[in-house]
Amino acid sequence: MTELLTIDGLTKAYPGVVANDDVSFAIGEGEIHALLGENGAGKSTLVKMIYGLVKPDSGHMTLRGAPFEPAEPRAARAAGVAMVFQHFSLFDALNVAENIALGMENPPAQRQLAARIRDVSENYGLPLDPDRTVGDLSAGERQRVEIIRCLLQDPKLLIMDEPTSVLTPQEVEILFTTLRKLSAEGTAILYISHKLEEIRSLCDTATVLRLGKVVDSCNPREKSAAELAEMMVGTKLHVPNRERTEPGDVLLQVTALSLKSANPFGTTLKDISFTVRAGEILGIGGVAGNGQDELLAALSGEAPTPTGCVKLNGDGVGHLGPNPRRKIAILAAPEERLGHAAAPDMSLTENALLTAAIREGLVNRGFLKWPAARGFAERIIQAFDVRTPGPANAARSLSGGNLQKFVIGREVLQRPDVLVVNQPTWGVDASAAAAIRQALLDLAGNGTAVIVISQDLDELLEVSDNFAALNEGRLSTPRPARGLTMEEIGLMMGGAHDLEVAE
Amino acid sequence: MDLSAINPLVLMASIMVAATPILLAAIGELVVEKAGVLNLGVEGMMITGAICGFAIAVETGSPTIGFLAAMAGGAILSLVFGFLTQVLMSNQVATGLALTLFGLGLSALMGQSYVGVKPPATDKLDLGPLADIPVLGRVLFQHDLVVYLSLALVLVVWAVLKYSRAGLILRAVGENHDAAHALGYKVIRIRLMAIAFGGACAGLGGAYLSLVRVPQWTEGMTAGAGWIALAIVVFASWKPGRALLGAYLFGGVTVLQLNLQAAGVAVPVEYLSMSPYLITILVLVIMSADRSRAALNAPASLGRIFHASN
Amino acid sequence: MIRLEKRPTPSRFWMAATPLLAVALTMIAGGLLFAALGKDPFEAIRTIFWDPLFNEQFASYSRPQLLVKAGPLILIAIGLSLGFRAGIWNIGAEGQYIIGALCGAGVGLAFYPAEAWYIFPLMVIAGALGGWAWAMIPALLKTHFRTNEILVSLLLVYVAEQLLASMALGAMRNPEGGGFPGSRNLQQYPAASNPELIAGTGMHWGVVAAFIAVIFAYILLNRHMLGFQIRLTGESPRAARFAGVNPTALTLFCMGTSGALAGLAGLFEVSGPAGQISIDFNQNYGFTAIIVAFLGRLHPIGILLAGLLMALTYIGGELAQFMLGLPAAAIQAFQGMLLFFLLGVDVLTNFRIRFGRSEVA
Amino acid sequence: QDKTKVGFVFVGPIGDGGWTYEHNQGRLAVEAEFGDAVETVYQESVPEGADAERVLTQMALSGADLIFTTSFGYMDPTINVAAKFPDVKFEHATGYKRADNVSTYSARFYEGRAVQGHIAGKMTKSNIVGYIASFPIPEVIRGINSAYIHAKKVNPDVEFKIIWAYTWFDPAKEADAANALIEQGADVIMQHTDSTAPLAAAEKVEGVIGFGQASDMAEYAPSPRVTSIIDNWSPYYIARTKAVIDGTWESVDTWDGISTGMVGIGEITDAVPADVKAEALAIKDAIGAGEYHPFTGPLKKADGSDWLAEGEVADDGTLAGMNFYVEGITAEIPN
Ligand SMILES: Nc1ncnc2c1ncn2[C@@H]1O[C@H](COP(=O)(O)OP(=O)(O)OP(=O)(O)O)[C@@H](O)[C@H]1O
Ligand SMILES: Nc1ncnc2c1ncn2[C@@H]1O[C@H](COP(=O)(O)OP(=O)(O)OP(=O)(O)O)[C@@H](O)[C@H]1O
Ligand SMILES: [Mg+2]
Ligand SMILES: [Mg+2]
Repeated sequence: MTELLTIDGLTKAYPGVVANDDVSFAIGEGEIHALLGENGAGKSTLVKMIYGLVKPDSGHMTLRGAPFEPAEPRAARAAGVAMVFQHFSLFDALNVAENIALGMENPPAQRQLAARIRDVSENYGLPLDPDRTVGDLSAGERQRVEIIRCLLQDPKLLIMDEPTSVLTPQEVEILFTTLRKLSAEGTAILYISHKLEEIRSLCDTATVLRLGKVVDSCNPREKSAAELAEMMVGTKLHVPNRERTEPGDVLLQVTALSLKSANPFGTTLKDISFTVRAGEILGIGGVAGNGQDELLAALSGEAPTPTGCVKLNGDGVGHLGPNPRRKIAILAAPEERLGHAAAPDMSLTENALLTAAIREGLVNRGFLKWPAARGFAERIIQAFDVRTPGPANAARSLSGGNLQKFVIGREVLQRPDVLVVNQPTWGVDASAAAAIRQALLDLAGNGTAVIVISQDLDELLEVSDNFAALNEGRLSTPRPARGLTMEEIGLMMGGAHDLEVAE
Repeated sequence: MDLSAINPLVLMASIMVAATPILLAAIGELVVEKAGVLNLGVEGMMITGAICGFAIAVETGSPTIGFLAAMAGGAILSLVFGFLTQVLMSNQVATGLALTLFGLGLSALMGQSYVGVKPPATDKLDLGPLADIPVLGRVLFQHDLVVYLSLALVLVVWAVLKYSRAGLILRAVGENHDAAHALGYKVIRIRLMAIAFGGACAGLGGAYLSLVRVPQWTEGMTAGAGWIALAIVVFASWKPGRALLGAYLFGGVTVLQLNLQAAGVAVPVEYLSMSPYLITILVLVIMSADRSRAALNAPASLGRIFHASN
Repeated sequence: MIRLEKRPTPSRFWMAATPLLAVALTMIAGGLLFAALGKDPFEAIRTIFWDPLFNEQFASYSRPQLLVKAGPLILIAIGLSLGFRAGIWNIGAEGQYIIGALCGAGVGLAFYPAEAWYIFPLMVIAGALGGWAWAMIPALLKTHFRTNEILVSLLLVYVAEQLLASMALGAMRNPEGGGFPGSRNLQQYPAASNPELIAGTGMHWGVVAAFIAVIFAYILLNRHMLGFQIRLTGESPRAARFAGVNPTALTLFCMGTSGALAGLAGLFEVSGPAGQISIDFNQNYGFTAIIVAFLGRLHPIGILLAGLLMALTYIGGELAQFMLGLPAAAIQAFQGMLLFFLLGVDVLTNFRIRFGRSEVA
Repeated sequence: QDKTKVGFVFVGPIGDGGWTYEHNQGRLAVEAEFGDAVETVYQESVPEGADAERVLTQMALSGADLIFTTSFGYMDPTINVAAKFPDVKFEHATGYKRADNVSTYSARFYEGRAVQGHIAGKMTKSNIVGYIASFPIPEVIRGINSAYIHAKKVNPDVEFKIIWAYTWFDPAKEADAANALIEQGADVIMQHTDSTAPLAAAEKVEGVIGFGQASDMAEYAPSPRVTSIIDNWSPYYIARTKAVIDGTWESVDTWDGISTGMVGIGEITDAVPADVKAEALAIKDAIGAGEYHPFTGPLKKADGSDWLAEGEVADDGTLAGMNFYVEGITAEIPN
């Protein structure tokens, strides 16, 4: 295989951390190359350097033998590098064609572009309507926009930073088919994901980063997921375990819940019913944007519902807001860590106060008990191994995984009777994810009714007793998780939506 | 009371003139806000434009050079705001207010020797036979160049925002500056250009006041026009066509209330004087009640601070 | 190349040092401006910053006047800062100030010439209620129709000004004033006046109220759940809703409080230093207070200091005008510069300046 | 011997081209007159109310011997500060409260309005005179009445259209008001606001005339500005300063007009026919000589009630507090 891109000794330091330390490896033409590593290992930083967004402190790259030093993304794109970002780089208020045009160097006129979008998207089995407003699209569709944006430029190298977290299994399959097809056409792909099974099925080579350094490289097909994880973390990985206990009485009962979203781009919940028993974990799968946020809002009390729609121990609590629900031990942890579950610029102490004021007795007739709040924050940090200098640090100064541990810990330590979590391990590395899952399992073991909303099916199958799927605001009937096949789950999630496998 | 004294055609022509300064400032601010920047210093930039244009027109004897100078003056002042908010990342609301304060002081300083001076006359555009068309001629074809320029500007801004790549990039920057940055667009540079454009438009609007509409230089002569321009941008839900409507509506109510007074309408004067503001509020309420539309048009990054993290 | 690097947490050192740096920079730039106008820059700077405080001839009078001038600014700015902290932009305090003064003075004038202890307290209540009610208009329009509160509150300033003119000329016109506009002078009506409490200190009830407001706001923001909710809403509205904050109630509270405080400021001013309702009774306190609020970084103690600093530049500016013949416009431009510098150097609190490429840590 | 220090407190910027501008001209005249013997200081844009009191106090503290406070709204502050500084002399413009060390002074602008009214009545072809008024206060109402009486006297068909701008100074609004009046047929524009905007508006339309207000506004002569009322404070300021220097200053109430030159009539241009010009000058001279009073009966109020009998002359008290229109003006006075 001829080498397309070689990376030689790239180093990039941020204050207090060397994000990439003398990183060297090569990607061949048509190769699908995985980049593995824990949170903060430096994967995103590395690909940003390749894309011209970040300038390396030292080291150099060559593309097809010629020196490659993109000063800006424009230059990288001109050289044939395209990138799908970890956090979407889309514009909600603009339509699909406009979004795509923005990612191209010399886009054709709108009408031609629309035609080409239709063309290419059909060709790769990723149908897209160029005239739709991106804000109205589901997460999967949004990702298609990003991918088509790249494909339209006939890239030599396609970089994908954590692309699959928002797709159904079927969609993942279709994406992989597309990527394999591209690879067969000679496009190299640099693929970043925390989902090791995917990497094993897709990638030819894997480079493993730890603390900014290349620590290993391998053919992932020859390794087990556990082995890959160990390479990343450097130690043996703990596998969550639980003792199965008999579920108790029905704690939470949701009946015929219908709710319009507060967000103009949101999904309306339609006639949702389910029950959760004490000690049970109900896993709710589904592709992002099918009502997960709305369901969490209805359960946390952010979006009030008719009283009878949500019952705790048989009492209607649907009309209660978040704090009254906390009082009766219904707790929740939303998906968005920064800006929803936590306030970015506030300290961890203040973020502890955010939800724990009532149950932990952190207020006295409206006055805050700062020492008590600090104490609680310290307890979370202790119990959940949150890596931070201390509770006075701002939430945004924590890495994603650590903040997620803090958020989950904050709710778990408040002894909930019902806990609802959305995407508890999104973008969190393997060891932190394992710790979080273990905490949820332990909680259920102590008799809490837990609802885990997630797009990570492996995760759901690992922790849930029962499984249901959200699809366009409707919830399928929960079924025992044990013995469900991926195929069945995929169908519960609405299949492949309007996707078709590329020929 | 003699309502028949009010000639609607003549009134319409007056409204166009009265609305031109706020229209110019509003269309400039609209572009700035579309780029995601909230510049509350319109008043300061207008008045600076008013004196720059006036002084240069007087010195050179040419209103055209004066208008150009006004645009330059407004743009330069706006770049002070741009530097503070974009490079030093200061709060946009506070910096805009400071800009107004500074602009009022600076213009008064610059204008000290121009009080009581009469500026060179700005000619009406000679549109020949068009001006003689019975009804339309009086309304549409007997104005000066700047009135037409303001209308053309609305059209151009509309077309550029809607159809051109530059407009698309501008909207993208205002919608999601992080994504635009990730795609390699120079967010700060684009915003600075938008801010300068807004400053130039506000300056031109100010000069239209001091050179055509009033015409004279006096301290504080913009008398709140900049604030009205800001209101019109929101009123227009960031659409150039509606900014035109808003400016003409506000100008219209203002002129109409004076006409009603002159015609001796038996409505208390203080209510008539309040009416432009009250009517603007009323229309704002009606428009915002339609929730989705206003929300969709507001640039999502408006007023937020951008910092490229690398 | 110069780059800015975000600090993980704001620097405490620079938080304290930036205002001093800004004042120093303003003195340099202002000095250049004054020199360009043909004045001695050192003398001008000294007159503005030093003389009001320490000049033998003026200081004993000017020093308490700082409180008189800063009082309403601080009172209004404290109210505004609560809303600004929560992302609620009331920039129409000027209007609320006017209406507060009108309502308060209206009550006082209605009792004229009765003498009773309760008249002034009633006026205080009326002033606060007036400002509150005027602020409720944009607040309710916002909560019910999602109307932009910046614009409505601003437009209502113009409406309030018209009301003021019509009151000064009509309903509140002094019947013994020979037909001139303006109400009776409340200072000459003891039951309705807001006198200097301790002679020579400048301390009147408005200044007392400003200090109480500072303490109240400090406790609210740092020790109370409501203050926490206000800060939380400003930092992250969605997290606030998750934390159980009711945005409608919070909007009404913040707008209402800022309106009431602005109304109080108006009432204390009309019954005290100003004395009467006149056509242009309002003097931009409402707008200046916005700047004071930001200069004080929306922090109660900061606002207290910023209010005093602002008052100093006003009074010093007055001295510079008639002692050195500096035009008022120069003072205004000078104040604008001070604001620019204060806002500009604030970047040092949150960012580190790096020269060249970042070194390897 | 120490210089005599004279202070001026201005309500607007000295660059307003109107009211404050003219007071500042008076200040400059004092400087020119006495040279090194006096020092003048001033403060512009001083809001009425609390700020005024502080500015006055600081001026007094700085050693001023005589302070002119040039706006009605400074009345109470002037009285208050004067009580604290008995050795400092104060002169308050347009007010009515005096003290041992506080004089008041004002000008009879309505005398000038009589001259303008005469010219307006003669010159209007449409018989519509537009009048841009500021605030409904006695001074402004006096001006309207005086102008109307004299226009009506020479042109019984004349009609006044009045717009209340509710501002002393807002050029854009004044321009709009002038345009509205012109569009409704007015071919003579009178103004009691301070900017030249109405004249500029008049200039744009053929055949419309106007008058300078507060200052001469000669840049619009010969037409549309056909004459003007000029506030000329210089003689008064010079006289009062001299009185302080000489130690002869006493508290007085001055209400002067054309006779002392406090109200000046700007040159009547050739746009006015010679006979009209002559009549106008005759009125001016008669007023100046004290032979004629603009408010001389028979006059009725707008509500039809009698005001002045044949030959009766209005007393200053009524004039000072004038709050009614004379018969013939159909509009209402807002309040
Ligand atoms: N702009 C920045 N400024 C300072 N430090 C940064 C910046 N971007 C990244 N870092 C640091 O660099 C390190 C590498 O970050 P990077 O985003 O590359 O990790 P990653 O491997 O992509 O992690 P993840 O799997 O969570 O996406 C982290 O420790 C992070 O704290
Ligand atoms: N602009 C920045 N300035 C300083 N530090 C930054 C910046 N951006 C990121 N960081 C640091 O990077 C770390 C977070 O990096 P990053 O966003 O890659 O987290 P993560 O663990 O990868 O989470 P996620 O997977 O959700 O992205 C934090 O420690 C944060 O302080
Ligand atoms: Mg990351
Ligand atoms: Mg990453």
